[in-house]
This record gives sequence, C-alpha cells and structure tokens, in this order.
Amino acid sequence: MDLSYGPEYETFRDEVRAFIETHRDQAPSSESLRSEKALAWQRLLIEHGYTARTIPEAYGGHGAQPDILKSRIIAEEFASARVNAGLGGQGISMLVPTLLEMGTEEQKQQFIPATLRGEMVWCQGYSEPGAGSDLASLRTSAVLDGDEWVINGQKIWTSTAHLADWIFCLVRTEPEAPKHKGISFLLFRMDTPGIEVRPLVDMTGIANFNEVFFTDVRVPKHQIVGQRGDGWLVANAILGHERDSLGDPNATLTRLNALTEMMKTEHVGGERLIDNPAYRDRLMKLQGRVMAMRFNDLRILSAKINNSDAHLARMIVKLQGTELRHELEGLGVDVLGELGLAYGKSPYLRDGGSWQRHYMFFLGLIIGGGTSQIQKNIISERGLGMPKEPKFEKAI
Amino acid sequence: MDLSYGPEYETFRDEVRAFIETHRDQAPSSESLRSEKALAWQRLLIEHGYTARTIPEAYGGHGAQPDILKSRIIAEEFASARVNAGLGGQGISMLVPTLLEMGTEEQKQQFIPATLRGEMVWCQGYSEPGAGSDLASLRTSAVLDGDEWVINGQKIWTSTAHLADWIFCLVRTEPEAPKHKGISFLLFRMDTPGIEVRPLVDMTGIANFNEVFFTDVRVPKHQIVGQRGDGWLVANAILGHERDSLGDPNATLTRLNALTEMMKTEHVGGERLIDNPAYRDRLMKLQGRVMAMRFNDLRILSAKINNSDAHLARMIVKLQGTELRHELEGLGVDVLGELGLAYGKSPYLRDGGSWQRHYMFFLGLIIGGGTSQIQKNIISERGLGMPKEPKFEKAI
Amino acid sequence: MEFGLSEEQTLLQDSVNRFLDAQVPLDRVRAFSEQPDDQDIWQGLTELGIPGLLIPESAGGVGMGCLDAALVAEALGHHVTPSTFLGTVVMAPLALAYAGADQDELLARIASGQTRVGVAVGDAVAARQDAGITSAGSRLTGKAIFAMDCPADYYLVADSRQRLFLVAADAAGLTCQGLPTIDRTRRTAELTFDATPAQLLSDDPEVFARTVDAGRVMLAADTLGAAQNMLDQAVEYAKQREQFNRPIASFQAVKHMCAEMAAELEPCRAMIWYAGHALDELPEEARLTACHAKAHLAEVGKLVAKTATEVHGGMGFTDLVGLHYWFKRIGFNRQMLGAPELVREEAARLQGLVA
Amino acid sequence: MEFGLSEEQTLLQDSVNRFLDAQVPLDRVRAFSEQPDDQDIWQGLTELGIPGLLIPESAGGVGMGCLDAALVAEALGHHVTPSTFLGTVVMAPLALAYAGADQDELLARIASGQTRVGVAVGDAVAARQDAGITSAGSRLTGKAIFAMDCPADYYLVADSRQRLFLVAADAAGLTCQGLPTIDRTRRTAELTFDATPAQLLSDDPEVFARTVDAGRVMLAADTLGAAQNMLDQAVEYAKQREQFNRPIASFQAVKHMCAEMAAELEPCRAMIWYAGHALDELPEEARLTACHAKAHLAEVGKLVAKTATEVHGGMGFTDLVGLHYWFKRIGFNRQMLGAPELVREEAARLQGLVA
Repeated sequence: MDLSYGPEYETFRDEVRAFIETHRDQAPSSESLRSEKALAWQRLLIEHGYTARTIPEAYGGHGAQPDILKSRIIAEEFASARVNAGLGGQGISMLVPTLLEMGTEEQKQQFIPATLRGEMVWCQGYSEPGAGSDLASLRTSAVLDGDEWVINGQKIWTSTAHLADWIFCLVRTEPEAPKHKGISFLLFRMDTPGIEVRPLVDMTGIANFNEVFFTDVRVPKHQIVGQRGDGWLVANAILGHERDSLGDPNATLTRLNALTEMMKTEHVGGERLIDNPAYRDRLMKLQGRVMAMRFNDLRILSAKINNSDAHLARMIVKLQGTELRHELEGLGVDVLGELGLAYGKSPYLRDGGSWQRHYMFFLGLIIGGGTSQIQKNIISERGLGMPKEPKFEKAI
Repeated sequence: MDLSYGPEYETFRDEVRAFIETHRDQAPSSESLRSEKALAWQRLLIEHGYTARTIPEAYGGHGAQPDILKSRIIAEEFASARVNAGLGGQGISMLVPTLLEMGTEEQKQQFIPATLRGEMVWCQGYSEPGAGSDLASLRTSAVLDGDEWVINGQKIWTSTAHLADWIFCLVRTEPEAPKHKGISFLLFRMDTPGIEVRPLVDMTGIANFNEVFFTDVRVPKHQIVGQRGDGWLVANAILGHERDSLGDPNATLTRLNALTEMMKTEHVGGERLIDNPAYRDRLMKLQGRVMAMRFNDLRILSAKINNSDAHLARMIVKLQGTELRHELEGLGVDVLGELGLAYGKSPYLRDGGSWQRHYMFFLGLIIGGGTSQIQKNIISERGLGMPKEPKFEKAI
Repeated sequence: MEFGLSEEQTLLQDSVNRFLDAQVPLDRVRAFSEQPDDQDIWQGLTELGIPGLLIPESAGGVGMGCLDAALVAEALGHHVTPSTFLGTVVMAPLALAYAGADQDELLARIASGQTRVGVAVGDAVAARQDAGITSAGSRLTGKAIFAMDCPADYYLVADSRQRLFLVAADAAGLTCQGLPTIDRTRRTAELTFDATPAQLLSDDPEVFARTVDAGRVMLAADTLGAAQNMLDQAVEYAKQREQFNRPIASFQAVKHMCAEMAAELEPCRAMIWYAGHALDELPEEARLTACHAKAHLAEVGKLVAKTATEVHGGMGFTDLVGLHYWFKRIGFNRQMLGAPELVREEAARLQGLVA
Repeated sequence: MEFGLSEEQTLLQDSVNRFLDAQVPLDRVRAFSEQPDDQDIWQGLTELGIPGLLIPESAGGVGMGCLDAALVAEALGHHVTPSTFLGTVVMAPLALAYAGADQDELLARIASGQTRVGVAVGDAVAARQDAGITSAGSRLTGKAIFAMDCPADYYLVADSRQRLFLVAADAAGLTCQGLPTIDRTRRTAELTFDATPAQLLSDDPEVFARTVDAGRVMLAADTLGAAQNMLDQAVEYAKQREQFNRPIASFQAVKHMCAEMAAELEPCRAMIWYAGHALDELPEEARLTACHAKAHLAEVGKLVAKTATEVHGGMGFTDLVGLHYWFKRIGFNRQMLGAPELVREEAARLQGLVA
C-alpha cells in the first residue's frame, strides 16, 4: 500500500493549485455554456492540459500522454477549489472518444475540435419510450432516399436537446436484420426541419431531460459513423465509460459531511439531531458504507494505474453508489421531519432543499444508466460467471 | 369490527378451560409419542372433541361440525395453558385429510382410526435431494412386478422417519409420462426390507430430519391412494394446509415478549439492554411488524368464518412470518453480544440458548416448505396475476 | 367475531372511491397542483356526508367512527385527493369531542361543509427551532409551521405545552402564509400569532394525545391507499410494458419486487382497520396501535414508493404518468405528526421501556 | 501510488491459502469440531512463519505489519481454519509492542510457535453482568468469559479499567474452563482469577484501544474471507444445481441474490486493506476505520451468511455440505469485541458526535 502519489505528482498538484489560484477569476460560474467567458476558459484549460488533456493536438486537444493520476489530481483540485473544470456534456464525454475510435479522419476534423472548444454542443439520441433496458429494440427509423436518410421516430431522456447544435443518434436502418445488427449511428444538426424538442419534467419538478420527435427529418447520407448496421458496435465502443461516473463516492462523502454538520446544528424537541441515537446509528451505518466505497474507488484507481484487475470492484459502483446516495439523502429528509418536506421557495429549506430534491433525483439515477435490475444481471453474468436466462419461446 | 367471539363461544371457552383445569394431570409432557399416557390423553381429547374434532366418528374422530372459532379457541386455550393439545405429526395433519378426500373406504377404515389414536405413526416421503422447489421432478421409482411395487430411490427431509410405522410416499411409476402425470402416491410400512433411515444433522446441530433410502423395497400393489399417475393430484389436494402453520404470528408475539423481558433484565456496560436506544428502536420496529401480522392473522381467521376473501393476506404469511421471526431471533442474538454465541451446555445460555438456535432454525423455515423465492413467485402469479416466466428451450 | 368491514363501511368506502374515480382523475390532481382550489371536490365529498362523518347526529353529522374515517382516508390517499380532511373532518371534531367542548354550532357548520378547520400541532409533537407557540391566558404568540389543511376558517392549534386552542381565521394578529412542500396535493402554511385571541379547548395532555393519535392513524391510512395504488399501477405497467420481447411482468426480478411490495403492504390493511377501531373502542390499546400504524406504514410506504417507481423505470421518474404525486404524498404522510424514529420512541415510552 | 497488495503480500496470502487448501479441508474442520486439537495446523502455520508475523526480527519474528496479518486472517476465515491466531499472533504481540514491554524472550517463544497466548478483553469492551475482573496491585480477581484462543500458555487480560495484564496459565488461582459456542472452529473459555498474580503491561487506555482495534480488524478480515467463500460456494452450487430443467443459477432471483452479495462484499476488500494499513501507518485514522470495518463487515457478513445459505436451499441448512461452519464463524466475528451497534456508537464518540 502506498497512498501517496509520489513527488512528481505532488509537484504537478502544486502546479494545478497555482494555476487555479492565479486564474480563478476567469472561470465561469453560472454563465451559460455559450458565454464568451465559458469558451475562453475552456480554451485556457485545454492550453494548460486541464481538460481534453489526452486528445491529440491535431484534433484540438492538449495531446498529453494518458496519466490517470494526473487526471485524478486535476479533478480533485478543481472540485475542492469549487472552480469550473471545463465543459462537460455528452459531446465531449461520449462522442469525442467514439469518433477518435470509430470516426473517419474527415469526421474527426469536422467535429472534434469544435466540440472541444465548446462551439458545437451535442445531445445523445439513444433511449426511446419503448426501448429502455432493451435499448437494441429501438424503432426510430432511417430510410435511405437518394443521398439522404429520412428519419422518423422518437427519442427520450435527451438531456441537452434544447441546447444542442447536433445530435448523435441511433436509428434503425436495416429493419430486416437481427435487432443488434440493424442499427446505424448518425450525426445531424438539431435545427434540421422536422425535429421537435419537448421538455420532460421529472419528479423533482424540473425539466432535466427532453423528448425529441423526428418527422421526415432529412440527413445527408455520409453523416454516419461506421458502416450501416454497425451502430450498436459504435455506441458500445465507449458505453461503459458513462456509468463510471454514477455513484461517485467522493461526492457522497461530501454529502455525508454536510449531513453530519446539519445534524450537529439542527434541533428537534430541543435536542440536536445528532443526539438522537437512532439517527446517529443510521448516520454511522452510512459512514461505514461510504468509507467502504471510497476505499473501493481508490482500489479501482490504483488498478487502472497499475494495470491490475479490479473488474468486480468497478462493476458494482453504479448499483451500490446510487443506492447508497439515495439512502443518505433519505436520512437527510427523515431527520428534518416536517422541514424535510419544504420545497420550492419555502423559507424553511435546509441546505437549499437539497436533501429532498436529491432523494428523488438519485432514485432517478438508480433507474437511469442501467437500472439496478440490469446492474445485477451484469454483475451476476459478467462478474460471477452465472448463465444468462435461457432463451424462450414466445407465449406459454 | 367485532372482536369478541360472542357468548356461545365464551361458554365454549369456559368449558375448554374447565376441561384443561380438571384433566391437566393426565396430559403427557415430554413422554414419548408411544407412551400409554400419551395415547390415553389422545383418546380423552378425541372423546371430548379437542382433537380430531371434525373427523367422522365412523373413522374414529369426534364427528363435530366444522367450527373455525371453536377450533381456534381450543388451540388458544391449550397453548396458553401450556398443555399438550394431542398428537400432531404428518399422519394426522396431512395423510388423514388426504385419505378422507381421496382414499377408498377400505383405506379410510384401515388407516384413519389407528392414526388418530396414535397407534400408527407416519412420515412423509416427498422431497428428494434433486427435487426440492421442483418437487414434481422426483425420481424415486416404483416398478410393478407381479402384485408388488418395487421401489428404489432416496427421500430427504423426512422428519419422523426414525419413529414412523408407515410412510406416505410419492414415487415415479410412469417414467414416460409428463413429469406431473407420472407420479403415484403409495403407502407402506417402514419396516419393509430395503429401507434405510439415516439421521440428517442440520445447522442447529440437531437431527431434526432424516434421509431415507429405498433399495428394492417391495410393496403390495393395492397400497396406492388414487390411480397410477394421480399422485401429484393426491398430494396437492391438501398441500396448501401445511404452509399455513409456518410463520404463525402468535408464536412470534410470544417471542417478542420474551425478548422484551430479556432486554429489561440483561445488562451491557452497566446499562439494561432496553436502555440502548439503537436496540430499542430495532425492537419497536419489530413490534410494529408483529402487530401487523397478528391483525392480518385475525383478518384471515375472520375471512374463513365469514367466507370472505383474504387470499392475498393468507398467501404472504409464510414469507413474511418466517422472515420476521428470523429477524426477531437475530435481534435476540445481537443484544446478547458474546452471550449470543453460547451454545450446547454453556452456563451462559440465556433463555436456554433459544435465540441463537431459533435464529438458525427459522432460516431453515425460510427455506423449507417453499423457499422465499418460491413464495414470491406464487404471490406475484396467483396473488397479483403476473405472468409465469415464459417457457424456454434448453441451452442458450 | 368479525375482523373486517361492515357492509355499511364497505359501501361508504365504495361510494367515496366511485366519486373520486369519476371526479378526481390524475388531471384534476394536476390542475390542483397548479391552482390549489378544491371547492368542487369538497362539494362532492360534502354530498357524500364526509365533513360530518365524526360529528354526532345531534350536531348535524352522521356520527360514524374513526375506522370509517380511516377508510375514507385510505380512499383519499388512493386517489391522491387534493382536499381538506385531516383537520376539518378528523382532528378538529375529535378534539372538540375529547375536550367536551360545547361547540354544536361550529360542528354543524363543519358538518355542512361550510367551515373548514386547519390544524397546527406539529411543534407540540416535535419542536423545531424555527417555530413554537406560547400562550398567555387565552392569547397565543409565536409561529406554527407546516400547519395542515390551510387556509381554513378556524385553526386547531397546540401550544408548546400541548394545550389545544381554537382560533378563528380572522382573529387579531393571525396571519396565514402558504408553505410549499413536495406534496402538491396538500396545502400547508405557516401561521403566525401575535397575542392572538384563542379559545382554550383543553389543557389535558391526554386530549392532545388522543387527537394526535387519530391524526396519525389517518395519515397511515392515507399511505395505505396511496401505496396500494402505486403497487397496482406497478403491476399494471409491468404487464403492459415489453422489453426483450416479453412483458417485464414476466421477469422474476420484477415479479419479486411486486411480491415484496404486496407482502409488506397486505398486513397493513388489517393494521389500519384495527388501529381505526381501537381509537373508538379500545382506549387502552389505541395509543400504541396508532404509533405503530404511523411508523410502520411510513416504512412500508417508503419501500413501496421507491420500488413501484423502479418498476416503472424511467417513466416512474417523469411527470408523464404522474406517479410522483403518490410518491410525494407518502413522503408527506411519513414526515408529518412525527417521523418514524420519534413515533417508535413514543411507543417505547408508552410501554415503560424508556428509562 | 498503489492501493493494493505488494507482491510479497500476495505471496504471503497465497502460501497460507495453499497450505490451508491442502491441509485444512472441510473434513479437517469437522474433525476439530469433535476433537479440538489444532496442533498439525499450527505446526503448518508455524512453518510459514505466521506466529512471528508481527514480531520484530530482532525478537525472532518476521516483522511484518497489520495489513499482512489481516490478509492471513482473511485466508483463515476463508477456510474456517480452526487455529489460534487472534490472541497469539496479533493481539498479544501488539499489546506488548504498544506497551513498550521488554518481553523479547516471550516474543521469541511465540514466534517459534511454542507459546500461545489467549485473550480476555471482552468485558472491558462491553461488560456483561456475569463477568468482570478487578485488579489490586498486580493481582487479578474475577471472571472473564468468552476468552479467545484458549487454552493457552499465557493470557492477555484486561481489567474493568482497561488495564492490560499478562498472566501465565499456571499462575495461582487461575482456572480455564472451555465454553462451547456456536462456532466450533474457535476455542473460547471462561477464565476465573482469584488474587491471581499478573504482570501489568499497560495502564494506558490507548494501548488497550489500539490492541482492540487490531483485534477488530482481524475479525472483520476473517469475515471477509468467510463471506467470500460462502458467496463462491453459492455461485458454484447454483451452477450445478438444476431445478425445473435448468441450473438455478439461470433464475433471475438467484442471480440477483448472488449479485447483491457480491456488490456488498467487494468494497469490503478495499476497506480491510485500508483498515489493516491504517493500524500501522495512519494512527489518526486507525481507530475509526477499525470500528467501521468491524461493524460494516459484521452487517455485510450477516447478509451474505443468510443469503448464501438460502441459495443452497435445504442443503445449506444441513450439515451435509458444512456451510454452517462459515455461517457460525461469521456470527462469532460479529458478536466478539463489540457487536455492531456498540462499535458504531464508539465510532460516533471518536468523532465527538456523542454529547
């Protein structure tokens, strides 16, 4: 066990800190994605290698060698300084790696630099109302008509659809093929005629997502990544990455600390909440679980650096992390009693009403990105080597 | 809501109490099943209608009309007086009702009176090592050879095999038929040559069960209940009854009260266990759950009397009741700390070591009599109308 | 012996359910959540005699009991009904009766549906630092938060010593300010009192406790109805929804989630019946069963709310199917009049288990 | 940065596992449960250097650390190994070291496998009414129950004020009487003292606490190994066992039970590594991580013990496959040196969260 990052990395950490200290005034806070301040900050971060770090310079990245610890240090320092760490979003986190792996040179040139600079914002068109856990059963169709795909159908859970310039979208192009082999991966502009975006309000009362409807949307034939029918492979080339971020124990630790603080200051019946032993025991149980998940996270990080195996440790993060976070937020609601119900612009919100809002939002994350049921299938099959359910004939 | 049993029943209750008061000296306590005292007591109970109450006099029963409340009152009074309520066992509880429904007149005459009197003790040969949840896949075979069945195979979980005179046994007689249609229900003596009984020690360290091995066991052809191949129907005619008794909330209430008492007298760190708020909260949670199950039990009783519907209320008893009991016993272990580990002849047993022994035994009951997984299948399919899993082809 | 509902009780619950099925579909609930006006619903409930349910016939009511009220609460929860109930129909009439107050005129107005009574007792159940009401003589000063069934014509208010008062909405120094909560089917408010004249109903903590007991059983019954509906919706959705070429209801994981909900929820029905019955008929058991009904339904409700949402997948998380109205209603019932740990500690205290 | 085991550590664990695989199959465990003699196993462990694991090389040991010991504990738990360990190998050498006692001769004898040390500190962790030890000068009087690793040549004993003593087995007035527990792979005893001469090692509560911390991490590590084995056995059994013409491992309910066990258990591995490391290297975190490792593994172990047994169906309940040895071992580890609620309260106290 060696928990230190070593002198080279401590030097690097100092550099990152110094950069943040010097430049934090230039960082956007709540400005729009599109603000000049946000775009300038993004360019500055790329230049210093604090975002788009390992993407080749030829495509507008910083071009550094991959170094997991440096990436981790960057993330840690920007998070603890509460300074914007650069643009995120599905274009940068999902499309760019996909194009690097599967795109043509022309596609890379056309899309990656602009995306990294924040000038081209993307949304993801994968899920459909009828295709959730069973994503490969998606029905949005694209039919070739001359030099154009004609797209009809509907997508859901497209989080930034109302802001996006472009969409990367899975569509069915070969209706006769087996379901995983009939899908293609298309790219097209969101201002193409025939696209309608409707905000999708969720249980938190906020439109965190959208539905997107396509009616005879015409898209140039060449705006496809990979071959016709290869869309499932293209999408899965990087799908695993998305789930890693759900259930991050470091974020959960931050919340645990906030909950502990609240319980030390808030009172019920003249007694601090922390002095209620039943609440305290629940808090301590959660602390133990958060601790286990944090150490598990360090183990995963270390395994990435040292190329050792921690696949099961990694595979359980989404399931355990989102359930744990949901429970933690739920304790925050419980201890607040009636105050845990306050919502909207109530003067009685604690911590901005985040306990009750997150309690619901993390239930959404238990469901989204592969429900807990799907996670358990994956853990048992890929993690424990248990057989898939047998094939079945329709009807009994 | 009318929680009183009514004056007629209160009179009956008084009679039962008076009987118990007058005759309790004659009741056996720990004597063997076969003792003269036990058999005399059984005859006395039948005569007064306190056991074998509704079985026709022609077959050695008391011949009373069914009256659920009277049966309940008898059970309540014998239980609260802690007086032996007559012989039980699978012969009386399962075989007798089966024969009444499916037996020939000759079989009824031959087996029911002697069984009721305690002179003929039975064991049940259903489960096999390879046929648990999927009981109908049983393989013990019976082949007709002249006027005799020749039986080969193995049974497990036969609780009274070492004491029984006879066995009622499911065997496969039609190997070519579909699995539910190839089974027959045979009766034979346990001293037939070729039967070997081996005690089966369980995790509590006690041999509560046996394995029974059959090698060329020859049984007269006519000792079959129902027709060849009808064994599954015969067995299921009354199978539902057995499960009702698993998870009885009244027994659980008795244990809850015992636990509460223990927590009031036992100390840790100089403090009564009940004064530990985390333990107290766990106890109160269990009290609430026990309460719900007790009221649920009253509802089921009432529904039986009044012929109203409470099928879901009844269907969940085994699942909830055994899990609840297991958890309750587990709290008993936990609060005892190191003392909760004492076993065997330890001088530090509390309540005779029942907390740790029951904690394990009730895990056995969660599994036995239809595992929790099977119970959930049944609840979802028969209780909620959800579809069975689809049929499947072998292999993927 | 009959542990179950009388024909009259079944009819009562059926008639309320029929009215709510017809008049309070999800769209009506949604409309209320935007524009909190329940006049039409209250009118319909009045036609069914609900306002006078617990009010003696001599005072213009129908003179039924707490079990009947619990059955109505269950129906209201089942339909996430946006309507006054807990204060006006249950806690105020019971407090008046328990206190032996001579208030037939007020009761008659309540029974007729003309007068509503909000209820502000939360601070006397579990004091939070933002609030608190003190009384000097018959004047109240201070603040009550998360008062229920507001605004109203009268308020049933407890001070910090669990004395119960009745305050008219137009009393001097009283202001009522709506407070949004996650549950947009209920109207809660902050009440501030500034030497506000009030009528003392009772200084007997037993009267306060019995009134709260009844409130707790009603919240628990509301959760029973809401949770049952969520389970029903989950089963129905699972039967309709196909993934991997089969209804998700045929997946064992989904079936077991539903079975677990049913197994937890079904015994709660008997528990609510008993707790409602005990309020009127079994005084020596009423408090303990009320505490356990409140705490246990809170826990079971929480499980069902989460699990039924999960069965719905992403749909459960959206506003499209509106499942969250039930989720939040169950959450409201859990937190009001004592969250589970507090109520369980009270149950222990009632049995002499707290040193 | 490396959060994981060194090559040396992996080799250590592998060698212990290889020895136990070969020499301590289930039959050997069964034999011990009838006739509790571990001489051959202890001999084998001695050949691997285990007795001297935590003893400095200067005193004849191998001078490794607590993480190494935790890895050995995990291997022992994995094989439900009936052998002395906690007292002799871990708590006694550490107590001597923490106390700064000059005991090289004793340590050398421990390291050579000749001398065993039992441990009787339970009453100082959580006093039960049957027991308790008082000291007057250097004489002990009273009773210790559920002393571990007994009988032994010496006993590490804490009095009611958490002072640590070393007592020779042949000291005047000391008797050692075996106490059966559910876990027949461990030997526990009742020790009675009657003005028994003892050597005071430390009157510093910190020394007591650090010694107990190490013991707790070892029990937690033992549970990790035992629970991992139960999960492995459950998965294996489910793949072999067929019902309804398919391996039960293909039923979603069984798969999900196994997935839930794995999801709970896998992070525990990192937790044990960290907690073991912290005992030696991170004094300011060691106590809290030890408490949480003990309590958390107790809870996860309980879940896995139950669930793995259920996956085995009736077989899991019998003695035939012997699964109960692991079940009971996990139960033992849960109850000793502080049951979860008590240890969590201690964790809260360490952080100043208890008024």
